[in-house]
Amino acid sequence: MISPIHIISIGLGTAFALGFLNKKSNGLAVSLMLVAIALMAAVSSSWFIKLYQGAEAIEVYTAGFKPPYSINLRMGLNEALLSSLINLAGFLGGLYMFKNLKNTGKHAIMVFLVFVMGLNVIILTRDAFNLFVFMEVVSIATAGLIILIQDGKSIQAGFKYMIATGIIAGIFLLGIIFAYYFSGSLNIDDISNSNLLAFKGGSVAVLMIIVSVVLELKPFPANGWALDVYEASDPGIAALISAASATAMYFVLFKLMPIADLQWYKIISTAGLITFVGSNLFGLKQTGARRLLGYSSIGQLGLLMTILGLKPFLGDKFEYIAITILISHYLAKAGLFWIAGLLKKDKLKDWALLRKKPLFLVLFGTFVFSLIGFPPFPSFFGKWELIMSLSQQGLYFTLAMILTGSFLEGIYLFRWLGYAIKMESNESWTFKLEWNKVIPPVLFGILVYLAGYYSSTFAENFNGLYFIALAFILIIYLLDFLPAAVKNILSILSLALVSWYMLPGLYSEDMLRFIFTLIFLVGGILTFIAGFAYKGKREGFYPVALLMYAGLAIIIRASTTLEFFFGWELMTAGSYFLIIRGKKSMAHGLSYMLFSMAGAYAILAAFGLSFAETASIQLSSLAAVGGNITVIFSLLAIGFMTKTASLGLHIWLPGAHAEAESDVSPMVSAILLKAGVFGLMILMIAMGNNPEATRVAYVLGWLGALTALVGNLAAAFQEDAKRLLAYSSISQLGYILFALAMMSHLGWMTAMVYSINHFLYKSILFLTIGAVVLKVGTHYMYKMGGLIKNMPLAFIAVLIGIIALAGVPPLSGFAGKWLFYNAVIDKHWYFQGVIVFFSGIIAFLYLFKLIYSVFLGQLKDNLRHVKDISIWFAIPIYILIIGLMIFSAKPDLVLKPLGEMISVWYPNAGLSWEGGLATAPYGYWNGTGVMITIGIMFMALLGWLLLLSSKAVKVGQFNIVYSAEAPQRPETTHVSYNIYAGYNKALGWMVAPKITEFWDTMSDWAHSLAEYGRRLYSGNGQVYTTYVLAYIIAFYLIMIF
Amino acid sequence: MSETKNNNKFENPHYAKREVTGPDGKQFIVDPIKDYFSDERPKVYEPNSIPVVEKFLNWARAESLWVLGFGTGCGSIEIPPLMTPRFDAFRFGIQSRPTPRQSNVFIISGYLAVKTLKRVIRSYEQMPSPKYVLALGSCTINGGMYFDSYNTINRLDHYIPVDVYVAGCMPRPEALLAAFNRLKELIKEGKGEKANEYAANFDWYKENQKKIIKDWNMPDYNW
Amino acid sequence: MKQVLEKLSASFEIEDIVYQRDDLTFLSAKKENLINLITHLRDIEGFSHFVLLSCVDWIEDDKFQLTYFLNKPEEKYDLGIRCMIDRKEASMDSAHHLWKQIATYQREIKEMFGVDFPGSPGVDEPFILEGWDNIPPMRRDFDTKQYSADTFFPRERPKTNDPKEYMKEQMHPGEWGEYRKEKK
Amino acid sequence: MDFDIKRLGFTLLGLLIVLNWGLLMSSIMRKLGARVAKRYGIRWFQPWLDLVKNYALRSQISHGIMFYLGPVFRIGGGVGLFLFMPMIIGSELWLNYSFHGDLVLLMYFQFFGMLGMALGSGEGGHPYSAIGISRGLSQFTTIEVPMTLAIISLAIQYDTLSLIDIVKAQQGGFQNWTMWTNPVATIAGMFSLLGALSHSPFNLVKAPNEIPIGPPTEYHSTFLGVLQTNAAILHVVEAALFMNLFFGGATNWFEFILKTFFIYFWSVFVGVVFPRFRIEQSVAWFLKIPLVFGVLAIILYM
Repeated sequence: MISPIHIISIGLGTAFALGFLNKKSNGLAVSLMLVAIALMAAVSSSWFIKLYQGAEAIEVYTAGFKPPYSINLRMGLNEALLSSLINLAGFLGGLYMFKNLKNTGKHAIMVFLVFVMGLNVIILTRDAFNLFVFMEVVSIATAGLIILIQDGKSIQAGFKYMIATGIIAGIFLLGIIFAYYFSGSLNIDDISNSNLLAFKGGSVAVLMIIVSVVLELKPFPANGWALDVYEASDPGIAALISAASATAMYFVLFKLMPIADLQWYKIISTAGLITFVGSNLFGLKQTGARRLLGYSSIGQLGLLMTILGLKPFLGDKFEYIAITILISHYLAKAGLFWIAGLLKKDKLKDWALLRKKPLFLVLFGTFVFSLIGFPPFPSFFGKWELIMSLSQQGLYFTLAMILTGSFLEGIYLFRWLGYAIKMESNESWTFKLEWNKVIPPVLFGILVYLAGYYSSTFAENFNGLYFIALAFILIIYLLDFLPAAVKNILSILSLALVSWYMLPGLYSEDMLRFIFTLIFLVGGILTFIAGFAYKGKREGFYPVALLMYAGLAIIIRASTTLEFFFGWELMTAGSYFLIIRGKKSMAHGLSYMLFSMAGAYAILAAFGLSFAETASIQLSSLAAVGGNITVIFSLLAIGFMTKTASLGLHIWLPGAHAEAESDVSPMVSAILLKAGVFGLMILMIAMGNNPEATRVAYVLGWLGALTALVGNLAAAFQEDAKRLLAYSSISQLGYILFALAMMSHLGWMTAMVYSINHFLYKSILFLTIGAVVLKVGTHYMYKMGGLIKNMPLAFIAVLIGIIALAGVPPLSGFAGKWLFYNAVIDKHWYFQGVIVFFSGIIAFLYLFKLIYSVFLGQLKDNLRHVKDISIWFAIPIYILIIGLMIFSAKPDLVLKPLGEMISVWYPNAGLSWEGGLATAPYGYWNGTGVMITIGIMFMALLGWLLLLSSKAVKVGQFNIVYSAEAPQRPETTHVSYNIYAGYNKALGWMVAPKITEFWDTMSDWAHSLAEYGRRLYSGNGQVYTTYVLAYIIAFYLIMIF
Repeated sequence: MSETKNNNKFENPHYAKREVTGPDGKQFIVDPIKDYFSDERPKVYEPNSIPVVEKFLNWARAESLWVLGFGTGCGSIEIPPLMTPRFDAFRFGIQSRPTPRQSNVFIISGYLAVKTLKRVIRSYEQMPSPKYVLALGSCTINGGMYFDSYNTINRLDHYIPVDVYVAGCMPRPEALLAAFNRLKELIKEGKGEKANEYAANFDWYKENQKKIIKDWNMPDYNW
Repeated sequence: MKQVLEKLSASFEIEDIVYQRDDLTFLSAKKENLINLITHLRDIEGFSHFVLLSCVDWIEDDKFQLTYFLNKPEEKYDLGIRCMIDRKEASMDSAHHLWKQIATYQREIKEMFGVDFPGSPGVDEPFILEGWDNIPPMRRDFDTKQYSADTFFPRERPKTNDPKEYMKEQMHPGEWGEYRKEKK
Repeated sequence: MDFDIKRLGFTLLGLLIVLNWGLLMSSIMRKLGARVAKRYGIRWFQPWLDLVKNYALRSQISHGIMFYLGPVFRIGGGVGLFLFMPMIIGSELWLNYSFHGDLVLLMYFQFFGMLGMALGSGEGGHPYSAIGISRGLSQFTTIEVPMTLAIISLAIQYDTLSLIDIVKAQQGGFQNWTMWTNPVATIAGMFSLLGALSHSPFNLVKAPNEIPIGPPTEYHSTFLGVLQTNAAILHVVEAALFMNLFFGGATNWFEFILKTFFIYFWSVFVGVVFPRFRIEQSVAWFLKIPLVFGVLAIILYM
């Protein structure tokens, strides 16, 4: 094995050797530098491998003496890992900046090499003074690198950096001197063993050492200088500062923390928390990419600092948490800076250019998701463990703040991602990609996935099989060059395979999961069939759709809360991309993501709390929760309700569903929303029996009823067909929430019947309307009309869909209504029930508007030659219609097994069956009999009319009585726009956008707060220095009190 | 949407042929008169082949006369009194309907300008067969005091078939009631077949109509 | 009012002022002064209300007479301003910029008399007549009886008599004159 | 389901009775209206004449398949409501097919005809049809609110949603009628009946003289005949529903005729007195006083 000391010797030696090179051979110099860094990396990584395999950590003593008489280096597992990371970043960074370095000259190359070498020493050294020296070396090297771009801004930034680090270093040195005075050694281990705090004045030494290292980590608010550095320096340098330097400094803090006591850990964690939240809050107002990344970096460092501060509480989980989050940050931030450097655009809105290179868009998305902590990235597992441990320790405030900070970070990162995916852009991609600038981010992109997989292997009770699904999705992504039809077939096959694998087992074991699997996966297959209607490649569609379905399948399969949350987040990510694919979906995608994230954090917190109580992450253990049940139940309910879009949390839905592509709308409406329902059912099965939970459920019931009312009312006033259906989904999910909240046999039966029905008819309606929209090229109903003659297939589908949705017998929608009445009276929830009933009638308004405005009335000029909907849409639609018809004709086929299933949890007050006749506690209903009676009657009456008027003359659309005139234009004859004006006048106040206003105000406040706080950073170096000093004084004051 | 010019001097621009672009980008011509209206000709409807049934039906038709609420001239002021307690036409099975689709009797109440005639023809053709026309006043017989006007027709029966004329200027409601009674007699005798007459002599009627309605911008028969 | 009109008569070449009643006056103006005159009357003299615009066909003089009626609401005073224009290629400046409703009168006069008002909104659109293709019907050289006879299928009229002579003959055959004398 | 020819026969007979009674009732009501206006009014058999006349008209036009099916749906709604409505209590056969479903089925089956009619006249393409339907649907949403409250109150009171059971519970004397045992619910129900029968002041769907005549503007001859047939049936059946709910049902046809007459008369009486509401007034009206009564009806029985 090569001694770690050679990492230094290689670095230093090469740096000296470079000096002998000819001035003109800069290219050779850079290559040499890269070789040197590669060698360093090889050494450290070989150590890492060896140590990982179980070798002992070694100490390297220089000059043949032992400490305190000499400098010693340690190569342990942590050191090896971090130094490998730093060397890797250094190598790739050097590669990335190949041209820059070459053009700047040998000095820059030497500085770069020294920078990397210095960081290595900082990691390895165990000598405090040596640490100080190399910190100085690195900071000077950094300053040198910053001013590589020789413009005013970067020189200013470099200067500010020098001042700040100078002060910090001075204090650090003082601290070391004090420490040496008390402990008699410069060796860190000796210092920490000597218990400095026991000496009078020793605490000052600790203060000085710790505070200076903390300051190096750029804590909020004493970090103005750091922000300027990120903004002004070359992105390649910023990447290194953010990834490598920060990693090293973090390790320094880690190394030095043993000299302090528990009190100090608390202070550190508080400082970190303030930094994390504050910096992410101020990030909201940023418009420049690099400064934004700076805020994000600082925020992440704050989080890491918090974690370090929590080390005494986290116990043996600490390393796992810290390393996963550190690695996520390291890979993602370096990658993001590199991409920023490639793009050469600092305005966030200009990042739309990135679309021109899909590979980079994918990388960008990967890094953003890994920063926020989505699966399958390492930070997901880290954050999960962190939350679990925090709640186990009862640190609820910290937990809440961490989630808040993450949420704030999510806001700006996803906004940015949204710009990149959807922002309008007219500019063209103006430069060539150089291979040396492409490799580093790509490599890091791959690494972040590998790291994710690797971290998952450490998680308890986590089924690694799920990564097979992800690998499959990756393959689909790699096959993106294939035509859409091929990928479609592959996707359908994969879903079919999964259903074939999952369904038989579930049928016998778990009816609930069986039904939801049917909805998720079979529904998925049906909607995929519609995808055949699309020509071309449909780039990026299939991986994300499959990602969503994978998430859904994992939710079904999940046996632990971790798996459940994993699936939940995958589904969220997949659906986010699906939604944002739509036209004009940028804002809707963002609001979907934000609500989903907030919901997911609520779920995460609740899982944490439950873990704290039951010490188990089995899903079934939720049932054992006793103490915090109100909080846990509410948090979980809120989390799931963000998906079901209940009142107050619904504002993301209409736009997201309306703007989505024609076959995506049913995916996200008929299928995705059911994930929330499934979650709620799991929740209520586990906790429903508790009286506390019942109290919350009562509120949920009201919420569901109001959601139903407001959703339907709003739907009645829409002009956009898909938006109308979206509001209708909101209200239908309101019904389901209401029925679930009843927590009785009939209530759950209602909810299940509604879930199945809503899946059936909303798929039919969304698919049909989507297909119609594809043909006619507009969402607006008043621009359509009279399409029944051109599109009989679509008309029949919509007709059946709306009859079922309205709950008119004999179709299956009535089953839900009938059960609903019995359930409501049985539960004594009369007034809520009446509200739901009222909203059910309001459904007629929008259903009529939908079918009338689109298919009846007057056909427009430009639609005269429109053809019927694509056969690929018709196939799934008619399969669903057959399903609906079977359900309508023989409701007992579905209701009987449902009854049996629900009897497990609510044994009383079910239906009793006598052939086709169902008897509930209050009423009775024979679905089959009604169907037959109505069928015979209808045919008889039709026959009668045919007999009487079979010779009717077919006339044109203008052959109407028009007060003795004739209509002039179909546009002016088709009554559709604002058709319920009178209704709006009477009841429109109920749907005034109060809730949207509420959220708008919230976001305004957050932004003004960020704007106000951002003014702290005046850009003045002296002010920044004052902040640094004030920070130290604040620490001192805290310490002495 | 671009409009193509037509050489017809009086063509309504809304009914001119126009070129439109479909949602798929293909362009095609829309000819409103052809595309938006039915061009079917009226039919002669044979009475029921069983005389007793036809007699029964005629009785029902005669006793249930639904009048189109369309006042074409000054005489329409005489129609509302018909429904008042003094004359109470309801007791004869007469009531007014607001839409030609549901009416059987068209009262042409006095002078008819050419402009109104066009609307009258349209409404008349929209009424379901069998249908009856009552013509009030001298104006419908020979033009009355407007016999030499440049835009008032002189003889209604050249444009639509008339079942009963009521002379006078204006005829009083009593005269109208008498006319209704006469109409009932005619229907019961099986002579209320003027709608078939119109269909049978359709070309002649159209020729007369088109002679004076120069801006003819509707299909030949308004269903 | 008199003084006002006399004062104006010089500057606007007003002729033939006829004081018909205390509150009604007619006067004649030249075609080229007319718009200026009514603008002045409206803006300075307070004739803010436009009553009507009519047309008379003086076929013998080969002239059309346009009469603009203005009203001064404060004094309830009516003013009729006549203007004779040439009958051949009859044309007049439009006054729709003064009162919007004049456009409608002008459209009607265009249709009925064929007097053109260039620039008036919609002046060429049909006003009452649909599909009229003859000379404007209110012109006196249009023979409305002949037109009706040619177009509207006139019914054979029974032989008519002069009512006075006929009734004399019917009621007092041969003694009408004597009867009248006796009465006196 | 076994086929029962006897039941079918009785049902058809019942339908015939209801149809003719509906026609007669409408002529009586019109006659009453005429007498209020000091007119003689129509002859009592005028509705039959009009019906025959409309069926006897010779020419028909059709705007398309849905236009054609609209009246079928409409009359299907009326006849279906009849089929699922118990007519005469005490006779197994006059209960029609009400053993297939309860009150909820009846409430939702009302929509069947409405929806069909809305679609049919929608395809007619006439603007007034669409306006009429939009008004009708808007008004209907709030009409049903007091009605639902009343029905729920009854369901609590009688502990069932089965209409037959509700009627049976009211037998045994005048004093057992819901009208006396649950007067508040009855008031709420009767208010909503006004809207359901859409006489003035709630007749803005057809709104004569305003949007002549709303949805059926394009319907004529046989189609109109079918609609008239349905109107006759539907009015009686709706009255029968209220009779069953609030007024003790009927044990024989005489009682049936008497009760439905007075129930129907209530709406005509109000109609003669009050002028027409505007749509927003009508929609809001049902959410005022009738709603208060409905809520009270439930609170009293909670």
